[in-house]
Amino acid sequence: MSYIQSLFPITAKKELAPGIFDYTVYCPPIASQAAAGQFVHIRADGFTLRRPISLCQIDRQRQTIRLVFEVRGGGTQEMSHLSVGDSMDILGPLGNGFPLLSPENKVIVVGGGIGVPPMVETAAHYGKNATAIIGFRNSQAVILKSDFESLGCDTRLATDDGSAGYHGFVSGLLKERLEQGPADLICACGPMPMLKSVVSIAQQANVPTKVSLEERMGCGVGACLVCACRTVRDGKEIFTHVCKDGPVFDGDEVVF
Amino acid sequence: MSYIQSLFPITAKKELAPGIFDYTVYCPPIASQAAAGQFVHIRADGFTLRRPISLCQIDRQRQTIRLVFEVRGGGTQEMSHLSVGDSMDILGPLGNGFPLLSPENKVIVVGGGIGVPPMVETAAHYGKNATAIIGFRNSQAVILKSDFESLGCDTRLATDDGSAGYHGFVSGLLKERLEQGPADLICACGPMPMLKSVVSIAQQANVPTKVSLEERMGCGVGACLVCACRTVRDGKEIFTHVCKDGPVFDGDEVVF
Amino acid sequence: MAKLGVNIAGVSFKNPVITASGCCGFGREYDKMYPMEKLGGISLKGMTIRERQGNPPPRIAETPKGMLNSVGLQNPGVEAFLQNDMPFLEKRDTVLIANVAGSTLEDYCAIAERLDSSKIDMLEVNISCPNVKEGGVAFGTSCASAGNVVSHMRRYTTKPMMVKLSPNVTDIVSIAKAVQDAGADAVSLINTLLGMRIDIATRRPILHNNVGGLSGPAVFPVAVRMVWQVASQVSIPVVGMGGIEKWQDAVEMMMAGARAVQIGAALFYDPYVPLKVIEGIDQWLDQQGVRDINEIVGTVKPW
Amino acid sequence: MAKLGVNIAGVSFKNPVITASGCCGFGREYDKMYPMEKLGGISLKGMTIRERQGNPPPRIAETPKGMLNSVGLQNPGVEAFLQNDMPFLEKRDTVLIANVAGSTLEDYCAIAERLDSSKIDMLEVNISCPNVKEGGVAFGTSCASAGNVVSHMRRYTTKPMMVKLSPNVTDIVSIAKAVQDAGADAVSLINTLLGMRIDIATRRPILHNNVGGLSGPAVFPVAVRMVWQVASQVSIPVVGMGGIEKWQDAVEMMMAGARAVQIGAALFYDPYVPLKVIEGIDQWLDQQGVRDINEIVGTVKPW
Ligand SMILES: Cc1cc2nc3c(=O)[nH]c(=O)nc-3n(C[C@H](O)[C@H](O)[C@H](O)COP(=O)(O)OP(=O)(O)OC[C@H]3O[C@@H](n4cnc5c(N)ncnc54)[C@H](O)[C@@H]3O)c2cc1C
Ligand SMILES: Cc1cc2nc3c(=O)[nH]c(=O)nc-3n(C[C@H](O)[C@H](O)[C@H](O)COP(=O)(O)OP(=O)(O)OC[C@H]3O[C@@H](n4cnc5c(N)ncnc54)[C@H](O)[C@@H]3O)c2cc1C
Ligand SMILES: Cc1cc2nc3c(=O)[nH]c(=O)nc-3n(C[C@H](O)[C@H](O)[C@H](O)COP(=O)(O)O)c2cc1C
Ligand SMILES: Cc1cc2nc3c(=O)[nH]c(=O)nc-3n(C[C@H](O)[C@H](O)[C@H](O)COP(=O)(O)O)c2cc1C
Ligand code: FES
Ligand code: FES
Repeated sequence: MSYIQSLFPITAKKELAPGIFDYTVYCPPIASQAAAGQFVHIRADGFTLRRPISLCQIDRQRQTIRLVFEVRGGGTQEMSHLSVGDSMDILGPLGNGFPLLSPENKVIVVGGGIGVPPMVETAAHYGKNATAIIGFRNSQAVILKSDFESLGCDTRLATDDGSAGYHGFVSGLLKERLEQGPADLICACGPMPMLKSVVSIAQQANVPTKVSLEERMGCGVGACLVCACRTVRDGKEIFTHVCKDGPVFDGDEVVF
Repeated sequence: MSYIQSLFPITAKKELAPGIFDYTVYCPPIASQAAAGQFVHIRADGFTLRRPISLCQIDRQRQTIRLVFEVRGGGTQEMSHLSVGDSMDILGPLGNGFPLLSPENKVIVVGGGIGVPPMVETAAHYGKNATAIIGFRNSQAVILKSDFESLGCDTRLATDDGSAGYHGFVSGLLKERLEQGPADLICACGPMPMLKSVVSIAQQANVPTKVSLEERMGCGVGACLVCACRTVRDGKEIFTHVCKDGPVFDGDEVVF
Repeated sequence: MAKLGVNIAGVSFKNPVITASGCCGFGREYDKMYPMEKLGGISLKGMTIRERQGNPPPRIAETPKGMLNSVGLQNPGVEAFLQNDMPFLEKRDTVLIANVAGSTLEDYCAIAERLDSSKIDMLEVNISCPNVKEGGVAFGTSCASAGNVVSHMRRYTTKPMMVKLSPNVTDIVSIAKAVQDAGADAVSLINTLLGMRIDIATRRPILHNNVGGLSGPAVFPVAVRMVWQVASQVSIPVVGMGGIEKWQDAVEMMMAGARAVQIGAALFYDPYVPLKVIEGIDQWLDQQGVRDINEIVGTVKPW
Repeated sequence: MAKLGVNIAGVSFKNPVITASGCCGFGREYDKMYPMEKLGGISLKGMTIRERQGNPPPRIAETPKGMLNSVGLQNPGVEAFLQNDMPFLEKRDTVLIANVAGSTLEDYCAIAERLDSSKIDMLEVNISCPNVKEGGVAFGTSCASAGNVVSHMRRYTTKPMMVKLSPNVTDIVSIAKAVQDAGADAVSLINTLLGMRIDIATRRPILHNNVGGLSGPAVFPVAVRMVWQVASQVSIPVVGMGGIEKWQDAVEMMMAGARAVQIGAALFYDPYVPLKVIEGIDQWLDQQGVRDINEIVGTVKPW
């Protein structure tokens, strides 16, 4: 595999919820190579460091990638000013994605907040065999629900304040789902406390987990070693690197 | 007098010659206060320091100012990317302009290269009583000639290579003009060697001169003291400041 | 409305925002844009006992998110200042800080003495100017000479003395401690970092002085680090500066341990930065429910 | 086509562009974007005698036109390096520079000895890492200890030794002279400037190590100044780095006195910077009619 870095044109832009943007970028070399759970590193005008954003969907036919991100600080703010026709400076595809079992496996994808977008491409692989458990702060923050539904996933929504769907966290819905039947794999992305509870629930149910982590990044390719994350390998606690060894890790190896 | 700093909309843009841009900016507070020979300080996106640009013309009726500048480095390059409708971040009006005698005086304005634009507003004041001597590298670089002509000035063109007008420097044309008749004042802007020869020719002919100087600037208002220029005042050589004491100085006081 | 007033070495500032020495002259210029009364204080251009012409131009060069200057303490001398500029300044209701520089110990003492009867509120002892051949930073790079300047000046002035430190040193904390021990009432930091730019077309340094002082946003992280190190090791108040361009930077500097901040280079691209910083801090304090700006000073929680 | 080759301490580089230590790992990653053979050389990640895990995250923070890092020399140790990475590197036709760090004098000597029989072309002695508690910059801030490291290592290695200097000192020239006198074959500078950022929302330093090393365009003028000062005072070759992001910067650094340059932080936003710099220099030399890059080294004409 090789990395691509170049300017690619934006072909569509939407605001999914206040401050959450959905871009489609025409990007043949990345669309053809990339896999679910990988990410790209985006240069925002005026900023020194690139911003890592997960691939939300990969359309090999149209040779596009879809990126959904939330405005958090200056860099994502700047990125949100880009319009259809502008170019995005993208480095990718980066990291190791979610493993894709054969599509007839029963897989649960769990996403929390802005951790939901990276789960779409994985859910797409399993279609109706996937359960998509997605959680948000409140009904206004809900995004991508219809995307999972139209992929045929068994889609279950939770909100922290109960203003839409299940009142509570995704962990509640995950327990419910595991009580209803077996699963071959759980793939998750979201805040650390959420991932921690997902892994612990899965461990109790004896289901393997894959979780996608975040850390501040420099190079994005494994060369600078800044994106350290505490993991256990061969019984030893070591710093592996989110950009190269992840962003997707075995739930069991992450030190939460 | 007070300084204005704000964003003002660009109402017209032209490229006068390769790399030389002509902007009209709607800027009522500056248009109403400013005088010939003053300058404004412009912020170019991504640069720490503002760029000083002279007022080429001031239209009190339309409340606009005209700025003509050449792309020299990164800052002017960035400024040249602005289009009609965009805003320019302008601080001004700054400095002391050319003294304006009553319009029936015989005044010679001398401009060399990108030193020509600042002379337009002064020439306008004297109209047909002004002789405009303007010099350029070659015929391709000639700008604003018709502007002086339509103001009614006796307009005389020189080019270094003789590809248009007089073959030689403006100093040749100035000597010629002074031989033809008296003058009450000479106002000049251009490279230092040109100004030096203008002042020395004028001194021989006993005509007072006013010259507009350039120096690298910080604040533009006289607060940081970086824009020093060597001048003689009361017989003593001191560093005065281009932004506050100038940009227009008595030819006699400048140490060339 | 939170309380914005701070007290440094017995001097009350209405708010913690001061314009930095050398960047706002003797106050006249920016007073044309907004009344100086809005500022917590103004640190005046570095002053010497006699008039100085400074270095030949060019005296400024642009750098990525910063600038170099090599003004070299051009100023009219303390007498001319008192005669021509002090009357204007006295009428302004803001803290007046005289930035004092010298080539010799005697110079420093003589200016201190001369200003003692003036309405200057505070002295900022500049032992960190990188742009003069004699004195300046030479006094500021060893603990002994830095302390020496302060203890000598102490005998000639009753005004609070704030010592301005150079970042061009291996150990800024030990210099801060030395001036504290010698009687300094406060320290301000950082002065500029020594830098250089070359025009590759002419192969000449852009600055006629070859080297100059780096300031502006580029130096901000270095300034925050030094303020944090110094503030946690001295008991006198610290005034922080270096690269502040927005209210968030001022808050960051204050959390690092600065009781007030100074703003320099940012004035050149936006003269209104000091007012925007004051307003931004004010709103942020209200939004955070903090009643008094002093409550945030030094509150950073190191790991 | 001008000659781009340079020679440093007996080692031939096909061009003067080297990727900086810690910014390109052991070469594998950027080799996926372009062949390492295109580079003049590669300075490998700082290596210690035993494996090091480095500091806890976050290890990086953004700053205006720069960045802070606090990696803390995470590396597999010299043995693992020789076993796992050296075979890959040996096949690359570019100069291999091992960046050597230690907590004790013995560490430095042990690594030098272990590498002496390897195909490493050159050692870069890192006495300037600001991110480790023991050793690192502690060796690099006094002339005596800096010289001491070099003279001891000299006994254990036949490889050319380039000493990497810290900018966090009052007088970098005296340190450069001390390592020259102790037997260094070249010096490289600058390592990172110590800096800090604070997250005002959480009131915590962004870096878990509280402070970290500043690099990127922001530091460029400081680097140029130091290279100029050092190059004019030592007789051994100087390799310049700090903030280079375009070919003009590399030319400027070389005019200041650097015989070659290293590029670090710029890789993170544009991995192709080294190639663009090589190409840009090449074209510029042709356009200037300069036949050999060595002719521009140190050609700045001070005022
Ligand atoms: C592998 C990976 C995939 C990601 N995918 C997505 C996605 O699909 N959609 C989305 O909205 N966000 C995603 N993020 C988070 C996103 O990268 C940050 O929100 C973004 O970098 C913030 O930049 P900023 O300039 O807005 O914020 P600032 O806080 O101003 O950024 C300052 C610095 O901190 C870094 N930073 C801040 N927050 C984070 C964070 N959570 N993770 C990593 N770096 C951070 C920035 O990159 C920058 O270097 C992902 C992060 C990682 C590591
Ligand atoms: C009072 C005054 C009036 C001017 N009026 C005009 C005008 O009407 N039209 C026009 O084309 N040019 C004018 N100039 C020159 C213009 O300011 C410079 O060409 C411009 O600043 C160059 O910026 P840059 O980013 O393109 O070049 P760079 O070389 O990249 O600039 C680097 C730095 O040097 C400064 N600098 C470079 N050259 C000059 C210069 N000649 N004078 C002052 N600073 C300089 C820049 O402002 C900047 O701070 C004037 C200069 C002064 C002082
Ligand atoms: C043009 C200029 C002139 C300066 N003159 C002085 C001076 O006379 N005395 C002094 O102590 N500091 C002087 N400084 C340093 C500033 O006061 C301040 O310490 C430094 O610029 C860092 O702050 P900043 O990044 O906000 O500019 C000067 C700075 C600049 C840019
Ligand atoms: C992430 C990172 C890691 C670094 N690790 C090392 C190191 O291991 N050894 C070393 O000598 N310098 C290290 N450095 C310093 C660089 O080699 C270089 O001296 C510095 O970054 C300045 O160059 P730049 O501005 O081009 O980045 C590191 C720098 C960065 C940004
Ligand atoms: S970001 Fe550089 S190693 Fe991960
Ligand atoms: S530019 Fe500041 S005094 Fe002239």
